[in-house]
Amino acid sequence: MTIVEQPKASGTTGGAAPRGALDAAALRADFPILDQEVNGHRLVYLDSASTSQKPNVVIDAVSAYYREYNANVHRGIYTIGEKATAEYEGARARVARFINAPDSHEIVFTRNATEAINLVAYSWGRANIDRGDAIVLTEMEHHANLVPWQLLVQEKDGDLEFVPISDDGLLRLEVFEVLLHLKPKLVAFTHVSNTLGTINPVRQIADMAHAAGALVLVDGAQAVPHVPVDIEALGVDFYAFSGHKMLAPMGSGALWARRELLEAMPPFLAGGEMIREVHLRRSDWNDIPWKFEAGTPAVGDAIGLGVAADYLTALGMDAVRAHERELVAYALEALPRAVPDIAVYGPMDLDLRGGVIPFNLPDIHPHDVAQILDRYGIAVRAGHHCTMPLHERLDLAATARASFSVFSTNADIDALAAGLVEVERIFRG
Amino acid sequence: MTIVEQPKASGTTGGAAPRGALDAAALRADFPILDQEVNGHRLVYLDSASTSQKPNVVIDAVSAYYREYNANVHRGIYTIGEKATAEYEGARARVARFINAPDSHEIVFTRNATEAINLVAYSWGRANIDRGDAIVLTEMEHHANLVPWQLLVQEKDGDLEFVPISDDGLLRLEVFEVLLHLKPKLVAFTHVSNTLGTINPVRQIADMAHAAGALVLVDGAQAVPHVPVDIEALGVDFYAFSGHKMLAPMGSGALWARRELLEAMPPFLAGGEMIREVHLRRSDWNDIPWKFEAGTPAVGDAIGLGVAADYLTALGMDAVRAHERELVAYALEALPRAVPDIAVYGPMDLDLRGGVIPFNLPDIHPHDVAQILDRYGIAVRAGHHCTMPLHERLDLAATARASFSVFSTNADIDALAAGLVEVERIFRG
Amino acid sequence: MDDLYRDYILEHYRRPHNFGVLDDATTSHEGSNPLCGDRITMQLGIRDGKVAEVAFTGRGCAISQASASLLTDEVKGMSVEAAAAYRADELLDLLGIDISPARLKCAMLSLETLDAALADLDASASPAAVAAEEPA
Amino acid sequence: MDDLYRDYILEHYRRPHNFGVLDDATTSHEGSNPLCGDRITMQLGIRDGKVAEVAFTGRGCAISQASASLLTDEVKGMSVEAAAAYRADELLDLLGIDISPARLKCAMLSLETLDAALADLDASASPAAVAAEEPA
Ligand SMILES: Cc1ncc(COP(=O)(O)O)c(C=O)c1O
Ligand SMILES: Cc1ncc(COP(=O)(O)O)c(C=O)c1O
Repeated sequence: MTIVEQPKASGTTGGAAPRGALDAAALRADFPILDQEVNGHRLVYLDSASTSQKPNVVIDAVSAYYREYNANVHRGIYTIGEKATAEYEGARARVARFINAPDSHEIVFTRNATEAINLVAYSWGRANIDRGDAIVLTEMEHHANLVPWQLLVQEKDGDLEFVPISDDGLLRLEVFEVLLHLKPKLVAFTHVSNTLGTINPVRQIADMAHAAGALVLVDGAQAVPHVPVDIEALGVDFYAFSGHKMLAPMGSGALWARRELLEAMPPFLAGGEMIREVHLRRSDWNDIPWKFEAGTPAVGDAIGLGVAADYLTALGMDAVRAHERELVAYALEALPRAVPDIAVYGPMDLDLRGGVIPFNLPDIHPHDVAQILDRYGIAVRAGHHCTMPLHERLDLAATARASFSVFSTNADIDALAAGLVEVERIFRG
Repeated sequence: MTIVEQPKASGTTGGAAPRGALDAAALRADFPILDQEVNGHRLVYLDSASTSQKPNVVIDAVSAYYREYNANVHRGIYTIGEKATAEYEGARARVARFINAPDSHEIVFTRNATEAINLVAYSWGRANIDRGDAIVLTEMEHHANLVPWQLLVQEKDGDLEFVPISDDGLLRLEVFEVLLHLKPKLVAFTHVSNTLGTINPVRQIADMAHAAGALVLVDGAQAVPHVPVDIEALGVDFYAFSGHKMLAPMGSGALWARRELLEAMPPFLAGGEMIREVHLRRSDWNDIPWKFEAGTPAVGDAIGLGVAADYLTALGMDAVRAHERELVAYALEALPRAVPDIAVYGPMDLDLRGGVIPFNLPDIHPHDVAQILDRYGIAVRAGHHCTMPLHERLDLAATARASFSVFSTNADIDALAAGLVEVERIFRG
Repeated sequence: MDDLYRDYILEHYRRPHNFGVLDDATTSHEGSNPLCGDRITMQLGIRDGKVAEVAFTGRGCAISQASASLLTDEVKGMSVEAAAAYRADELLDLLGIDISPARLKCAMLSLETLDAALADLDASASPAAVAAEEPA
Repeated sequence: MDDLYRDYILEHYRRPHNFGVLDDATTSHEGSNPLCGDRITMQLGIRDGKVAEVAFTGRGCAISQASASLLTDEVKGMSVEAAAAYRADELLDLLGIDISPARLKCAMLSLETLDAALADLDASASPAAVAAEEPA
């Protein structure tokens, strides 16, 4: 792991570089995948919002688990089983520390953010949402924080309402204020938009929701890898996120929820580990968090998540955020300079925007943009990014999206800019 | 991978060694974890029924994915994304081939067998089980194939019935016959018992259930790693299993179900990937199997599962079965010779028993047995093995259990026998 | 390296053939590929058991647009049966480029929409009636 | 290498102290550790605010049985308050062996059951009544 403890002297970090600013170019050595050529060009990976790349420490932690102490957890009274359990529960503690959760037993390991949100929808939702009850979402939600609530209100005959967005992708809180008169049971929204990059004012929204008597669920999938997340400071009730977007293995993710809520919630998935006692026709449940972890967990992936959390902590999430903010600033300048007709969406205020640049070139479909960029080893995403209603709202069929991570550099953006020039050359012929 | 293509000449394989019998001792080189000392003794891993160890090819396939082509699947129009998608879908095809499923789209990737069974209970179950409807299970089910059905019948006011077992751990099919007069909607049972090793006559039970109009779900968690499984020949409707018990990574597992069933079933987890179109208040679903794979899947783990399936296929599941049968035969002789007061449970007919040896030493708690064995590097499991009702039925507080895999050898059993002698020496003191 | 963007593909994308709306379509269908936001509406004018007229509208990537342009050229004048029997591999040959799995849906959207439009036709007319319409 | 199975632990396991049933228990509780199938019933005879009599029955591993044997010896004669305040680390010291996390539940079952029995006592008597019973 490579961390430059001193602020960089050069201009690229801007005047007020935070202590311990990232040296992303040096960090790249930690990510073996980046050391390859794709179609004769170095890989320029700009799809971290979809899934991030993994550093050696994470990859190696997973293989070390399989090579040295692979065993089921919470069961074996033997050396490698005890070690596996200690590392698995240790990972839970690391993840709790990473988001400043007061109690590691409030962390439930899941496959991803999607499963974490479904867990709440099935367990809390089916026990608490009745006919006519409202749930307030926003127009910018990822399908993962939309479709589970659609299923729930369909089953319960409840009501979904949506906080609209402004044209530059900010939540219209004055409308939210009005929606709160419906006395919703739950307000669920994304911390950072995966499509527009918008960083929502979580604390403010949570306070408004709580004042109206609602619980608050936040989809943190795009926040934990990119901005400092402090659960205590956010003041929310449920917080869901994916590991694989924060440098951890695929198959890792977590739900944080307040202890009282988790304790009161009925189980979701049922089977081994989540029980205390089983009889043929009735069972009692285990303590939290295990009550929500039925069956053999993805032990290696969870251990990798713990290592990724420590890796990010060592980098410093303030430094990560500052780094990505600079990348966005650089991209917002460099891309229009290269292709002046580019349309970039989302908030233009750098304080309100994470490391996500959605864009279109006029009359060129994003699929074609992505496909041609691939010729130059550049990986961007094209499509609706699992936010179809947001695309409908913005009247866009699809967008291309470049997104950043700790290992992204201005050189990546330069490559993208050059690639887009090529796209235009080919299409404008 | 090491496969001896010719039957061994020596006596250890018995007279009628199958073609291509396993050379387990040679195979051990494929499993790096086995090459270590625990408490000064070589690791003797006898807890494969809990989770198996993983061969190098599987561990390396997972790290290669992260080092070379980690990307989200079904989304990226770029080289590593297309490779990730091809390998992920390729793994599905490998798994389908492994169990002789007619159509790889009938394989849904899950975290484990538990999630696969819950998927059926939530999706098929909630749509099809109504008040008073019966589901027939057996007394030997793992909690994973019991508790989900308890939750379902509690919600729907349905009825659970249980096929009892004989004292030697066989299903009492004459009682099953009578239970079928209840016209159950579903009969769900384990292919191989994780506690007793009993191999149930799946085809016969399935035919009886179908004749009575029931669908059939089989929990194959203990079958796929140990006996040849041919979905077409079994004639069942749902088949659930875990990858991590069949040499694959933790976090991998699968549900197989008949296409028509999967197509008719409503979705379970909701979010990205499982949708075709999303609007604010309604959505359409993707084709199977993706309809049931919401969110970012555990891509690396699934790829590892495909590799493990191929590894087992190369060994030959007939050879694996023959090998484990010999181990059981050896253990059933060697253990009582070493500790004559040992009680071993389960069927004594080798044809009806997989590689699982549950046992007790009189007046010594299995926890103490396991703890002392660990001094000698021997890993066995002690407890109720997630089959509390079965333990109640057999009037056992707990059992110790030794279980085998492809890499288990007679030498492991000799070590266990010697260890048990030590346990007795310490306790009988 | 892909060579998807050959000149004739781009040419079909920029100036697609048969792009427009029929006044008196016998059958029409809107197909979509939600993953990329592509949408195509395919309209057919059937006369004497033949695809007398065909037109499409919609938005999409170069591959899907070029594919619709080429496909509509191809099926114009075909018998309904021949059009319905038109195969994916024929369309791929027609496109003449290597389509990666990720883009296959783009390339196939026009054919799927055509098939759906023809299926609508079957559903509205009884098979006998369709047969009677056809020349012997 | 563990040294859980020291002679005195095995001795307590083989011949546990205070193993049996009280005829006139003031409070009793059954605790269980379902993971290993251990069960302990702890009975207390409280007189003058003191644990005058204590007995347990049940089945379990050597650790849980030895722990119950040692603990019951220890709390006999203690005031109810002192018994309720008895801490896990004191019990671990008493056991005098290194307990791995996996076995902690075994070691603690007796103490948890004792605590539950004492809590039942609290619940049945009002705090005032309990206080009144106690010598000043
Ligand atoms: C028969 C049986 N079914 C189901 C399971 C549950 O498997 P998993 O924990 O991988 O979901 C097991 C594993 O212990 C098992 O042995
Ligand atoms: C904002 C947001 N929420 C939820 C998700 C779903 O994450 P996963 O696929 O890991 O469940 C994503 C990932 O695309 C996301 O960006």
